[in-house]
Amino acid sequence: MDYDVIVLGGGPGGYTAAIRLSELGKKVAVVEEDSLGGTCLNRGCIPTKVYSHATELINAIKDAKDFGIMAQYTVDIVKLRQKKERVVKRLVGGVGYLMNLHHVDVIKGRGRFVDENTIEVDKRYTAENFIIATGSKVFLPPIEGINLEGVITSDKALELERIPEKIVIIGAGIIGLEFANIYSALGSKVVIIEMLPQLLPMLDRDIADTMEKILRHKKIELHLSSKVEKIEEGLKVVYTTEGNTQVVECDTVLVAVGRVANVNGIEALNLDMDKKGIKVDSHMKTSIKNIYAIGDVTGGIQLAHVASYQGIVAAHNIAGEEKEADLNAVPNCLYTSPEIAWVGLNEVQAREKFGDVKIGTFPYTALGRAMTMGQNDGFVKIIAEAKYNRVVGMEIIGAGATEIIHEGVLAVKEEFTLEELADAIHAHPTLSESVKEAAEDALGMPINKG
Amino acid sequence: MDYDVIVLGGGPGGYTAAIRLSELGKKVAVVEEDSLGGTCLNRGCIPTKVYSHATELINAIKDAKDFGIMAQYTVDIVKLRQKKERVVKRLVGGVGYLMNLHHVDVIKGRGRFVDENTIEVDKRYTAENFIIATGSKVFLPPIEGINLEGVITSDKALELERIPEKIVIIGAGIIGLEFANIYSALGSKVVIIEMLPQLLPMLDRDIADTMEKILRHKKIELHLSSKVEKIEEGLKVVYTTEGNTQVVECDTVLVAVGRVANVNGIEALNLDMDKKGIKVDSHMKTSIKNIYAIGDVTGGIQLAHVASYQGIVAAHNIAGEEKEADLNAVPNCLYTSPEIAWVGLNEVQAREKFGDVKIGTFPYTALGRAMTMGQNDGFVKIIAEAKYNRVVGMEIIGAGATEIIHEGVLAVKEEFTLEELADAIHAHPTLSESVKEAAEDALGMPINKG
Amino acid sequence: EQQQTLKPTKPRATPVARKIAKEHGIDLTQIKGSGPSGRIQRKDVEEYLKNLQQRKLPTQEEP
Ligand SMILES: Cc1cc2nc3c(=O)[nH]c(=O)nc-3n(C[C@H](O)[C@H](O)[C@H](O)COP(=O)(O)OP(=O)(O)OC[C@H]3O[C@@H](n4cnc5c(N)ncnc54)[C@H](O)[C@@H]3O)c2cc1C
Ligand SMILES: Cc1cc2nc3c(=O)[nH]c(=O)nc-3n(C[C@H](O)[C@H](O)[C@H](O)COP(=O)(O)OP(=O)(O)OC[C@H]3O[C@@H](n4cnc5c(N)ncnc54)[C@H](O)[C@@H]3O)c2cc1C
Repeated sequence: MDYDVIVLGGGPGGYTAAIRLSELGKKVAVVEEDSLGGTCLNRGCIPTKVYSHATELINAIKDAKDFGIMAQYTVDIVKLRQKKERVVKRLVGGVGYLMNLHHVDVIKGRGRFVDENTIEVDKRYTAENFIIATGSKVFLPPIEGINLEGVITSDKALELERIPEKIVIIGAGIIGLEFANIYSALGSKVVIIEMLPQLLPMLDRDIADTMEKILRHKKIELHLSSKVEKIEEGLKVVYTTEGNTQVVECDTVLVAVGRVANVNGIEALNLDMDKKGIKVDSHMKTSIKNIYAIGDVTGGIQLAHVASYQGIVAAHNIAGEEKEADLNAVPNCLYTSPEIAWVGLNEVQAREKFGDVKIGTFPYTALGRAMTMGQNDGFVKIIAEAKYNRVVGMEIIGAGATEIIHEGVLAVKEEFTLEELADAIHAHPTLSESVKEAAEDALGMPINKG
Repeated sequence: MDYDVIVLGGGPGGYTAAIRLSELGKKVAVVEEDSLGGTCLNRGCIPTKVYSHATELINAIKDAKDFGIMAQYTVDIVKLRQKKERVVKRLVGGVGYLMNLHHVDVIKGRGRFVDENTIEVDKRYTAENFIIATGSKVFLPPIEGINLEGVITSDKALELERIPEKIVIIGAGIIGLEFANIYSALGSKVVIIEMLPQLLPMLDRDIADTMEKILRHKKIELHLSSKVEKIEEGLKVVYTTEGNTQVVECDTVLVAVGRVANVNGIEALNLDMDKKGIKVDSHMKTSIKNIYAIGDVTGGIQLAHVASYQGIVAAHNIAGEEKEADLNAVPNCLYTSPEIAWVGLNEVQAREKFGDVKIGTFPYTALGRAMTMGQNDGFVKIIAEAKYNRVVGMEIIGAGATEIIHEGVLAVKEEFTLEELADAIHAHPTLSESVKEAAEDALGMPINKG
Repeated sequence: EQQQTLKPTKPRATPVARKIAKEHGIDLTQIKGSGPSGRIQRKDVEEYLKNLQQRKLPTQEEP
């Protein structure tokens, strides 16, 4: 055998698994046909966040007036794209450096399984075990006009060569909303068309409603319960809301209705699959003993940190340990202004599961740190089962949400009760204090909440 | 008796205790001679953070160029001060509202104990129990020239009517460094004179060194191991460094060498005291059975969140519960650019206590989220004892430090091992990921660290 | 007893595991933890409880 383990795909799932396997003493190779870092570094998490940070800067400049800081600005979209490219290049280079450091061979090219122990790239390589980490790709719905010029996906949207005058975004998922936020801050008129009747249906109504209000305040047009029928040259997007057909004209259409598992190169294996992707158990094992699959290609939660966590789990199992993936405390983040983040169960799910629940909230309008930042929009919500006060979920909309959610992650993972969060001394003034205050609220003993 | 409990002082310690006591069914009054919210809301935490947020905005505007956002700005110092005043007014009003909501009587005026059950303000009031929460005040060292015009303390510095051309800050503690950061961003030439040989001696050398480098990069002059001898009209500050006497000219001197317990009104009680303030036990009890003391007046850790935590502890004890103050996991924050935060033991202290320790670090230069924000300065450091890998401390210098330190708070408080932090799924891309990466590093299994 | 001189340090358990154990008067040293570095989790206590109840079912008294 050439290797102990070959990893197919060098995204966050694949490269993380490879590093850990090497640390566990395995001889490892990664097969990657494109750029290391996968969707995440090249076309996903990282480039979008450079743009969303730019929108934060623009918002900061606008809000600075309130602090006596009078500022004028212009945006050079080419320079912004170049910044994105510098960041991506540096991080991709970093992954290459790590592969070297850990003696992981990087085999360039498209991999295709020959049998359970052999993969073909430029030539054939054999290995004891395999990890399939081929990720996902944009889903293009079968809509008339989807291939017209000016109709783009997130890949193209990140190239951003000019700021659209008016953009229609199809799909109000995480990616759709992040781009809506970015384009709107850059000055585009944004229209969102979403099939579902609620924004962010995985969240409780109160969070979704707050986000809707914020979108409308930004003059982002939002059409829920609406289905795009076709896109006509021009561009004209034809959509139907409760039987009414309407048309909206624009210069750009961004299709953001989801991503599908990138299942390729495994035809020879005859793996168990379902509609979403490759089937795996909690050890990340596929239906073939020596073959594991992780990340987006399994059709599970499509997040980079889930992919890398699953990579770690697979690595330890391949090394002979027993490690089960525990996905009860996965943080989800939305990098809009303000941010949204959540973990665990929402209120509705918790009520279904436990019957009796305790809910605590705390608004940013009562939060000293938020006040000093001029960031008054938002609140923290904690969900606990009522018998032991065990924290089972947390939802946050507001500045800093994507960071402070990690208290929720630790609380859900380590089975905290509300008392532990309420009792933990939180620094003043911080946004994190809202977590403590919400816990005190859930216990019926709020301090700074009116 | 007029009340179950009277609280002397309406700062964060006092007002928090009063709210909790009311929630526990007690009839409560707060005596406050000045403005509710105490030092914290009126002259401390909150106003300083409005200014430091303004410096963040200024830094953001400067750094925006890198993101293709070209901005010009001017600072209107009067408008900035007005912003500060609006925020303070709103939060102080909020405390008044909470007092009302919880039926806490606010007695305006200076209180003075008559005996163990009686306090005199406008008239005499009696109560079963008392909590002394009179806080602290600026310490003015006996230096010649300390009363000259242009020599100010933090109280005055927050009024900020013009931006000093050149300011000498005496004392590189938390308050001194925060103001150095603020004035420097506003355009003052800043000189810091500090008696001790190390900046922030409660932190490990590596953090302090990083901060020193950042200060020098900002062209802030730093004189360590230096003693101010006198201040002469002009203004000229005369100081000695290792036997060498030097003079620095400036238009403003900020004295920030510490604060002392504000012990007043308790003469009649004959309480046990030490040099630092009123002596208390872990239940916040003084030497007199029915009298408790909390916050800065006890001469302990001078932080608002310690004061309010101690207020909660005192309240529960007065209500007949048994609650001990646990100060093992107190977060400390420094709101400079970048921020610094720490909790628990540093490396040196941990080595002393446990002999064998495990240290993990992770640099912001390898952190995707930091990259997307253009915030490459800083690192996270985790300290664990080596036998059980129990996390005993965390130090962070870098963007977002004051928020992400709360993972350290929960870890130290709830006795996490490194494994628990490493195993918790952290959202990508976030600054909080650095906590997980540092934990993996301490375990000898780093992922994204080169 | 030998146990007393070699008294083990307080076993590591999650807050909820501790709470449930306390409510049912269970000695945590009797339970093997399945969490990271052997931390006792809620499900470990619940399983222990279930086994205990199955064994004692006929004469079970309320704690
Ligand atoms: C616009 C956008 C924004 C996003 N933002 C976030 C975010 O903020 N946070 C977050 O957690 N997630 C985000 N995601 C999702 C995240 O990018 C994915 O969940 C993550 O990249 C999945 O990792 P993976 O390792 O499973 O696959 P991928 O990252 O997709 O990597 C798969 C790799 O395999 C390679 N490959 C595939 N087939 C073969 C083959 N046969 N031979 C050789 N190589 C092959 C591909 O070239 C690719 O490099 C975002 C996604 C998008 C599109
Ligand atoms: C510039 C500066 C910045 C700071 N920044 C921070 C920070 O970011 N984070 C942090 O945690 N801490 C910070 N602190 C420290 C923080 O302000 C104090 O630790 C905190 O306010 C202590 O709370 P306390 O309730 O004990 O007392 P105080 O807040 O001092 O309140 C005491 C109150 O008692 C009143 N009083 C006193 N004597 C009497 C009497 N006899 N009768 C009636 N009323 C009386 C006073 O008027 C005052 O309102 C800062 C302090 C300063 C000076």
